[in-house]
Amino acid sequence: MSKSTPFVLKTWKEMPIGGIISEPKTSLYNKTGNWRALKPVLNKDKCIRCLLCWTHCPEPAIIRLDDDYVSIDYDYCKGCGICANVCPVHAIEMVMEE
Amino acid sequence: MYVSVKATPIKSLKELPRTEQFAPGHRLCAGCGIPQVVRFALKAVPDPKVVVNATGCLEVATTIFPYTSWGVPWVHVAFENAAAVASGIEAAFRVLSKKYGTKKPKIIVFGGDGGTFDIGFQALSGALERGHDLIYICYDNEAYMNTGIQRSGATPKGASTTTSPAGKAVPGKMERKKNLIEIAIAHGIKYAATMNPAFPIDMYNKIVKAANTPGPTVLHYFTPCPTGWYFDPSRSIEIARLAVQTRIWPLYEYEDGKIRITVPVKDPKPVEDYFKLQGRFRHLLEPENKWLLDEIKRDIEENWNRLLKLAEQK
Amino acid sequence: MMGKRVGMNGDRAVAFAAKQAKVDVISAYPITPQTIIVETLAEYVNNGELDAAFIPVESEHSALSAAIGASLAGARVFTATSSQGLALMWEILWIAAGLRAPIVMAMGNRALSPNINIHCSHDDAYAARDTGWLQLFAENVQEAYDLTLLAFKIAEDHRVLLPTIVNLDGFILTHAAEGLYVLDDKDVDSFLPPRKPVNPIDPDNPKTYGPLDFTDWYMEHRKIWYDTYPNVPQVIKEAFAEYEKLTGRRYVQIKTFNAEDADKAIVILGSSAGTARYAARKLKEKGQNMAVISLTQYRPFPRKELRTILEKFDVVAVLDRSLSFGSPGNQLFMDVATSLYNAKKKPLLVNVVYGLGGRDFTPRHVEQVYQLMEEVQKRGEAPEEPVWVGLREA
Amino acid sequence: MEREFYEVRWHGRGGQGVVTSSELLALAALKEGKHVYHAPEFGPERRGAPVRAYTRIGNVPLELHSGIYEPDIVVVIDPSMQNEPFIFAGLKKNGTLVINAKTPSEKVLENVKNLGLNLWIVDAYKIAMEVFGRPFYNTPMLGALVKASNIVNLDSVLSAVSERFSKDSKIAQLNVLAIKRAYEEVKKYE
Repeated sequence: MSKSTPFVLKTWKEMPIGGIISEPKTSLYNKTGNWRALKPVLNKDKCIRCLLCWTHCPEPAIIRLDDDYVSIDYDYCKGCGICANVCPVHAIEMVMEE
Repeated sequence: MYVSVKATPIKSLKELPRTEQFAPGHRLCAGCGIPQVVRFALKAVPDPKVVVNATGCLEVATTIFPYTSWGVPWVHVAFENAAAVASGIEAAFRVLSKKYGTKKPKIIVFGGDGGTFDIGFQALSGALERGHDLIYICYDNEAYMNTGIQRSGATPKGASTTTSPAGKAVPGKMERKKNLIEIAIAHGIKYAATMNPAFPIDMYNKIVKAANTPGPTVLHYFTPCPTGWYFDPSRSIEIARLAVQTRIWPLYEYEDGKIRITVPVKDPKPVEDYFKLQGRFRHLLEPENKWLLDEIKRDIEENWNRLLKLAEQK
Repeated sequence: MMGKRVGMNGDRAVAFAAKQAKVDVISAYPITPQTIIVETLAEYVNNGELDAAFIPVESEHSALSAAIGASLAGARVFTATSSQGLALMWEILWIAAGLRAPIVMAMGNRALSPNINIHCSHDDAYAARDTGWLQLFAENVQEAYDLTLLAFKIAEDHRVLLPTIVNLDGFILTHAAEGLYVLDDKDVDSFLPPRKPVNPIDPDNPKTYGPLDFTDWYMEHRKIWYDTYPNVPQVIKEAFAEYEKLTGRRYVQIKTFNAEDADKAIVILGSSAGTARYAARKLKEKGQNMAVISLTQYRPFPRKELRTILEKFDVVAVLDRSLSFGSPGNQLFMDVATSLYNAKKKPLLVNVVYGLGGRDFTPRHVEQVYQLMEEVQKRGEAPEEPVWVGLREA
Repeated sequence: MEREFYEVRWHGRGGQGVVTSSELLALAALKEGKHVYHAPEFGPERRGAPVRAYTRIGNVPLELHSGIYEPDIVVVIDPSMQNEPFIFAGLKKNGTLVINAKTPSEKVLENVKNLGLNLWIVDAYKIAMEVFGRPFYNTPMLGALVKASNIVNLDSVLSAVSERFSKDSKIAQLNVLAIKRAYEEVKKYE
């Protein structure tokens, strides 16, 4: 999901008119993972694939995998803790960011 | 004739489409409730679609040049006119599809409570009256959060905001919240509903119904706001759920001329459970404000009973 | 090729032009003296003579908002307003221009409140002067028609892509019937083929329109936008030339009358230019020479061209049908003065206020302005404050 | 040398078709290749209030866009207005006054004498009641004006009127009839 190469801003002479952003989803260049103070850690063994964490993630930084397990995209996770809170089986734990 | 691809309801979260047309990397607060309705709307409403956004949290945080979170055409013009801008886009595509065979997209409008209840109210009313084919989604975080938590016409009674601060003489906002859905229904629209992120399937299927309804529809979404309501961001969904369980935020829909409560609440939880988690309401639990708390409780009961009556009408 | 001669008032002529331009979307709110335009267009649409969406919005603010939405979607869009309506749109005017939505708007020029007045002033045109809209001024009904067609041509040109206002004086032109030549539909079709939008809303190619700029990009966006305006006159000239070929009617950015012979000139906008020329001809019969300079192209302001024309005069009277309270001069005066500031030789400049709120502007007033210029010429000094003509005195 | 233009001022009351008459006159002149400027005077437009309209008809393109203050011709559509001082205001010496009346009032005759006016009288009320069954004076007064002034040809007026009312041929026919009758019946006051 993430875009790894840094977003190179054009000079004003090459910018599109009308102030538009002509590419979709360029926010992927904007890694909000560095906002995080607490980090969700997933214990896959406990996961029951209910998808509640994926459903409620505001970024979304929870990635739904093909088998309906999930993984956390730390590039974007702001560490809000919703996922840990909604998880019915406590498979996600919030820990201090190192 | 309006909708070429039907939106499909779901029974479980497993059926939620995987596609994400809303990208991370936006600058909404950690724990913000807004993205869920955005993600759901983009999943539920089939392509082609266009999003129109009023000025507000969602707009400023998701489209900071040159970063956009949007994977669909997204248009922002100003604060009070999202419904009017959407009207123009809808009308244009109606003509262009007739003249040149251009595909006619469904229009989704997102406005906050400020952009919907207050400054954008006239434009919304006009668009509903004219019958444009659009889904209007109000994400209601119950105050002007984008400018720093000022009261709106959607701020509930008792809430403390920066322009209705809980003081000794006046303990917060003294006025009740406008009833957006009933106002919307009064325009003669075909579908309207309230939504809450803690009830995702209910919410998704309401967006599906709106998508499959020709003409204007209005969806009123409860958006927990950790910043403006003063609570721990991890508790967003918990608080949202409590709003329903206390009957503060009834989940219902208006369809075929009838109101139906979609999530019945037989034994409501005490409103204190909801209030005590949020800084904006904490003063209501002080002894000197008991009169206000009692009044709010009466209001909630009155609203609920009124809704029950409306729902009983056949 | 002149087209058919018909009699119409200014509003109907504008509506007829918009119909011939095959606009896709009309989004407008009625306001006197523009109302006949939207009524006529609504009639065209409801009678099946025009295949367009007519959005009967609930305010001018929404009129322009919907027009922007429609324009971004790629439609050819028309709206119309006056005075208070323009004032209500004001916030959105900037956005229409900045988002590069080539909307055409007819403006039946009307005075702003208070006191409420439905007649002609140029308050509304001036109120839009900084917003990035191009502005053309019609002198008569024929011009109102022609300039409406030309406005689409200019606005939608890919070198321009800016919304354009066609000004026509309230009542004096909006409600006055004159003879005019209208083109055959097929000639309009060849002059104005369907719009080819740049970056229209396209679900297959999603773009973000109207994002937020922080301090890091706002200035650059303004620069791109600002730099468009020097290119506009060339497009206007080309459009005028093509139109002349088609119709035989010649348009220029700045109209000059008697400029060769005179050492005094008045600069004026709108229908009063004709009245001024009529009066100048009468004065000339008496041996009193005065040039009349009127602007068809008001925004972008033809600074250089005007300077070249005005440099040679001893005295220039700039006539404003509006007031800019507390300013160094009224609106057109400030434009003209600025244009002349770096001229090698400068005429003495007099600001004249006339015709506010529909106060009739007659040849007698023009004579008064001429006499004023003579006095200024003799004195070698211009009055500090604007001079009012047509005011009730004692 | 032929005059650049002629100016007509119309008086009547709101709802009497004052503006329509002026516009029809302009359209008729246009048919003859002339240049025209027709402008209604707009005050608070209320049924019954005195209103006026201006028609300027030119042999050359008209650039003058001001109102009309010294008309060559004044037409008073409303029969109750012949004593109003404003109908004489600015009317040129030896100009033409066309009124809707059975007989001219003292006041009218006094002005006719002082200004050396050509006065034309027609009982448009009678014509209107007989033709339309209702007091529609404006088109008959247009017919009277044509006879009194020769400013345009009757045929041009009839053609302009037929076009204007083409949606309802019955109305068009009645208006043509009323105009013709007024054209025949209007008399110069000697």
